[in-house]
Amino acid sequence: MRELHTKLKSLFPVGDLTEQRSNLGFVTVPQEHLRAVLVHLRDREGFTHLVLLTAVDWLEAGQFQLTYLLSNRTAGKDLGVRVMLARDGATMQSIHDVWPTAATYQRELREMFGIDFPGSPRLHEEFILEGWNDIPPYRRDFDTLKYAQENYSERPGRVTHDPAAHMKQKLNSGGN
Amino acid sequence: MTQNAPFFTPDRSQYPAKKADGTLDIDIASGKYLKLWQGPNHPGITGNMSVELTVCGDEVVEGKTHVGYLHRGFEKLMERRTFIQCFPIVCRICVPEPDFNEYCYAAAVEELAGIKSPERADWIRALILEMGRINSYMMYLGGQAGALGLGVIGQWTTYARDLMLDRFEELTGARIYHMFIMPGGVRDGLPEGFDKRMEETLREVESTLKDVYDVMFCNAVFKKRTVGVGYIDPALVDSYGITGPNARAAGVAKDVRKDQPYLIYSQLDFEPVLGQDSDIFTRADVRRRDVLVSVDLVRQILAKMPRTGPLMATVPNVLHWKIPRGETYIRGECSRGEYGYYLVTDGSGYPRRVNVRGPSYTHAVSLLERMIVNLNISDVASLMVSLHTYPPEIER
Amino acid sequence: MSVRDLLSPFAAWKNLFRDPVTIIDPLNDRPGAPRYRGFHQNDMDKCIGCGTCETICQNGAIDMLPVDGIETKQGDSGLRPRIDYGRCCWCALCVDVCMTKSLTMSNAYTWVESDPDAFRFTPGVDKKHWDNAELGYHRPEEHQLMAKVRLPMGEMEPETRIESFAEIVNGYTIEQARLEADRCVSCGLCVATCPAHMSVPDYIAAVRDGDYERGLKLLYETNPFSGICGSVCTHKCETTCAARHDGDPIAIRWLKRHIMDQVTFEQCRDIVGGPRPATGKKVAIIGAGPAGLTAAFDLAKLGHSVTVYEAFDKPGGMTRWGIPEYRLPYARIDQDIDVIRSVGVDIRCNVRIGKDILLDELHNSYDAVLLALGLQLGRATRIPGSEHENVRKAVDLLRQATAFEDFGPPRQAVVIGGGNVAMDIARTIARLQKKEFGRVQVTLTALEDLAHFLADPDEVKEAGEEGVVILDSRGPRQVVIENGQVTGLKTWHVKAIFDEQGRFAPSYDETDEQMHAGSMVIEAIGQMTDVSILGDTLTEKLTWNRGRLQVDAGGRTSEPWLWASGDMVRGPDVVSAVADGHRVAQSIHEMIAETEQPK
Amino acid sequence: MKDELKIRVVKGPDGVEFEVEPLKDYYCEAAPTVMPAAYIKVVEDLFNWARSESIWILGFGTGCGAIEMRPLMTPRFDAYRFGVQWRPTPRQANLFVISGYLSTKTLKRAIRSYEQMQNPKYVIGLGSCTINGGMYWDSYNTIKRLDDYLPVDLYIAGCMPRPEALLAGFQDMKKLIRAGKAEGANLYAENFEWYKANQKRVIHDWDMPDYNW
Repeated sequence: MRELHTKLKSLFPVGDLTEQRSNLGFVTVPQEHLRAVLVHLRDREGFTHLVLLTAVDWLEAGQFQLTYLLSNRTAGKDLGVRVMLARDGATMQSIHDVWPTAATYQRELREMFGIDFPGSPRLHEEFILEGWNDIPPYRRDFDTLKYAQENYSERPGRVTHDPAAHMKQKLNSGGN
Repeated sequence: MTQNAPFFTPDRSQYPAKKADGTLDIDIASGKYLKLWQGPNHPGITGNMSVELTVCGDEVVEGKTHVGYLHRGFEKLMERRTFIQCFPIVCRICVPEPDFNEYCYAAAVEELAGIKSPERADWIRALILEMGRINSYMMYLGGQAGALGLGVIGQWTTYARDLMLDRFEELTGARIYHMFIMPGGVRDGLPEGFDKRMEETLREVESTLKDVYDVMFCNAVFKKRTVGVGYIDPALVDSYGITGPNARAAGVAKDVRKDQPYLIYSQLDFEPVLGQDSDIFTRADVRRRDVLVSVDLVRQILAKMPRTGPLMATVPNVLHWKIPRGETYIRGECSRGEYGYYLVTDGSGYPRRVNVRGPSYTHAVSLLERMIVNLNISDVASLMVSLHTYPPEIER
Repeated sequence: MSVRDLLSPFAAWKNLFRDPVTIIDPLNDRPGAPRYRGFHQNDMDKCIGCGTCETICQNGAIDMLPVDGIETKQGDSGLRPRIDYGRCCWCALCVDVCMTKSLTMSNAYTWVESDPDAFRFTPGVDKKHWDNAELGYHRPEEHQLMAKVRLPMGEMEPETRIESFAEIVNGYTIEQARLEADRCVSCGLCVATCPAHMSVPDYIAAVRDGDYERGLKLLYETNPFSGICGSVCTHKCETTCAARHDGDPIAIRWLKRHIMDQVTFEQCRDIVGGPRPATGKKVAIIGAGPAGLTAAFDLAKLGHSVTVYEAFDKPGGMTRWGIPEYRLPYARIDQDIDVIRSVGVDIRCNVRIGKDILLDELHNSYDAVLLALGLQLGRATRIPGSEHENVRKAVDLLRQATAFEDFGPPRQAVVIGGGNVAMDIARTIARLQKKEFGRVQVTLTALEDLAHFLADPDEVKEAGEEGVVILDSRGPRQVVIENGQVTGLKTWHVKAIFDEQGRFAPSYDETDEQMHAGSMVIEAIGQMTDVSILGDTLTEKLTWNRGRLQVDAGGRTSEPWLWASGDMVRGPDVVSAVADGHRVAQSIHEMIAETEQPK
Repeated sequence: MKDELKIRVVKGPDGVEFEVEPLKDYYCEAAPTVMPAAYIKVVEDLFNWARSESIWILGFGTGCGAIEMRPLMTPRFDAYRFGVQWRPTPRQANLFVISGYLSTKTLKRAIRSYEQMQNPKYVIGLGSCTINGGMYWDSYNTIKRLDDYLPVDLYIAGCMPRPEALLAGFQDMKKLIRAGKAEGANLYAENFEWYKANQKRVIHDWDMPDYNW
């Protein structure tokens, strides 16, 4: 892993390596170099399998983290390539031509996080949701419980008691 | 070769032309094309997904996969559940083989929390995963035959699967959603007399497989309908993220159990099952032989596993368990390919983000949409089943 | 394609000759497996209504509801879980975390209804056909999600600690405290048990998070004597802790102490926030013990001018004069009191009411007067020989020991009593003997048998380790005096302490008489208040109840200007005194506010 | 609106052009009506007996619970001996088993399927999810109470209910039908407006006719 990281570092301005396991590492790459890094990893380093592409919402930092997880099966190694995006108007270049499956991931990210991938096929078609009318649901600022309570009705008649408060009221009412 | 019927030459004069951006120029009003929906009303065993087919005559010119019918927003729900509260919910992501969710989630949490599950628990986990694999394949075999009108196979395999569910019930306390592998270990050890009953069940599975082989794989009709149909080019394996039996049937020996052995798989003796022809028949055959491997693995596990020792590692109080910031990816080889959990924690008592990588994600969408073109309508169901996709793991 | 491919499928026909696999009566032939996670059962006798099941349920399926016929009592909230089968997913996490193992699952799984609202039930209360099912999921013994064992508190070895009056326990380290705090399930059963209603789960959470400022703030909300309580509280809370049903109770007292160990005096002072704007009202408090000072603290925080009169030369009351230093170092008392002083409480020591200042003077110059006298006088056994000068009271000796007065520690001593004070004096004497004579010779005799000692089990254990000989079920009969010198104590074996009506009337086995040698006999059988300072007229005017001053819920006596609080009305206990101090302060403040209004 | 739902002009094989309006042309516009019982009680009882003994289930596995229906269709549990069988199309079915949670996307299809079923028709809700949201009680994409959207005759507790529990449910369903108490379809017709309003509140892109018959 370290060897690979040193090599990458000599070629691209990549960040430090987070070595999660001996065969799994994470590295942050500037947005504009992502494509080059991915193609390099795929064609020169044997990371031919795009395991997944997903996003993490760091709401407090105002950033989206995109994780491209690549796998080199023969070496038994995985490398997660992280890209940090500004959360406002998040846009990222599409890699559907590097891995055709990426188009599906990008479609999902567009729908669930609201990240735009210009040029990705069928990006704006509905994928999972239908008739969604709120902010993209996987964003941290979307409150699923609140949405559920506002849109769907619960069966009435549920009520609960806090044991501590209930005991205090039962045992110590009257101040003694 | 995508069609094996030499006497049928499709009339492609009416085929749609391609537009500049590569998409097909289909004018539905021209009357040349018909939209046909396969699903979501459970087309075979593929679950609630649907393929929107555009057909020209008998041939599919375009297929679009539609998913989301089973979307519950697991990844969102998990963000507002504590680490232990996520444990019961994950298995719901995949009904026919729920245990991989439990294992991957538990292993991811353990890794980030710096916990090591006890060895005995690892063996039991592997046992459960192999039992689940047998079940999943048994369901597949029934579905694959059923998609071609061979209903009897499903009658048999469902029975064998149900016997295995009985074993699951006595081991884990539930038939379908076992909720047995929890972060830290497993709930309990094997019940008394389990080995004996398991051996009986395995024998039943083997005898069922023998019958299935005779009636399904040595069947002129089945062969005619599947040999040479639904070919996956081995070159596509990496670019389309194909894993599991779909890749192995194409001669690519992808098997996480061998590539990156997890749990106790390095102590077991087995070889990944490979095929060459990469058509529906080969994929079915790879899965059939894979069941036999799993049957053997279950026997090996029962013979080698330690019978005493702790089953749970010491975990912090689960009510306020916090895990330091980190991210990891845990994978396992499920019956459909590589199943994985990407877990990100931020030091709080809740996961920051969970992403579930189901093998069907790539198989059912990008791969299926590519393979379905030029297929005869009657083969669509068979092809869909042969990719062995479970939609809940696509949309979660 | 071969001929085989045409013929082989006919192999299916062999099934004509197989026995059918169909289950004849699937509704009755298939009970759930012994581990099956079916419908819930709850053992009403075991359940304590702690609500941990509700906390862990990720589906929000469990409500805690009061149930007819189940009373709220100490250690049992009286609530019982009601489960909504419109939510449940049968994961059994509720069973796994059940603190008493009362919640289990049966192997029943069939429940069909037309009414969707019927799927809510309180297991154990609403009768169901699976209530008596034997099989089903019960938490396996080794499947333990909660740590059962309390983290041991580091303490000095008996051989070392007997050498001095240095504090015995070390207090938890941060790591230990976190682990211990982690065991808490935050059910809050302890809150109602604590006389001061300290917000235990919250400050334990603060320990867990390492946020000691927050913890300190929570402590000071309810208890200005947290430093003292952290060392010597009777921790009744730990007797109702949910964790004690399957393991050790949480070390609540030690965690409180841990917070106090981690903060400085300055932090405490800043948290209470200094003197408040004055209201111009004046309150006099007699006695600078926990009750008096808690009331003073509360009243001063409300802006009243508070003066505390203390007869001895240092404040602290029985916490200082009654509790030995090895249990409660004086510095800790000083710190708590200094914080109280920082809000503007004026403590005047060496002022004895009746001698240096008259109660009437206080009555005239203050808006209210509070008596917080404590229990300063030891009770006597009145057995023959007990009037001898070498038959002493434990409280007196403890006070002398605190003041470093030499009362002539005996070479051999006998202590009568089985409470904490008896332990305190026995261990104090033991230390003095060790210093003076190099060996410990203390015999302690108690009426109760060992299982029913009034003293803390830890105290009994530690006293034994330090060389105190503890004899249980011994009733004192006579102090043996030879040539004018005490030579020992004769005791009889106790058959029963209470009579059939449950009244205190010990019965003895007179044939089993023992003689315990000792040149001093110490009585530690209880204390009482020195009410002589009230004067005859006032004593006459006040209402009494069996020798105790009669007060209302707010601590007000029958005289409208006079309140009483603490041990003299509640019995000996620091945290009860603190709680009482709060109540009295509230009552006094209400009175002041009432008189204010008409103007 | 999806392309295929728009009004369009189509040229038939015979060369004649005609207009197609998919949302109208393929559906009956009449609202559902209440089906009264037979005049004579004996006849109605006979009908109910017949109905109860031929429960035909729509094989639309809407959620998790569908997996426990497969054992019922096969020899081990063999529901067929109780007069229960599965049909591939709503037009042939009279019992709709909602097997667990319904995402709004599936709810739309479920309503469509339900409305296409023949009267008298029945609905069984499986498991916690149909009763009060189940473990997806806080999900943004699943409905919480099935009875807000479809008339439910019976609920079976469990997550998911086992085949045996389902069989017990079918037996109870039969009793209900025989007793003439399974009036879900009539309830739906009577409160059609209410059901439609509920349905439309959660299905945001309503691109189908109000009654899919």
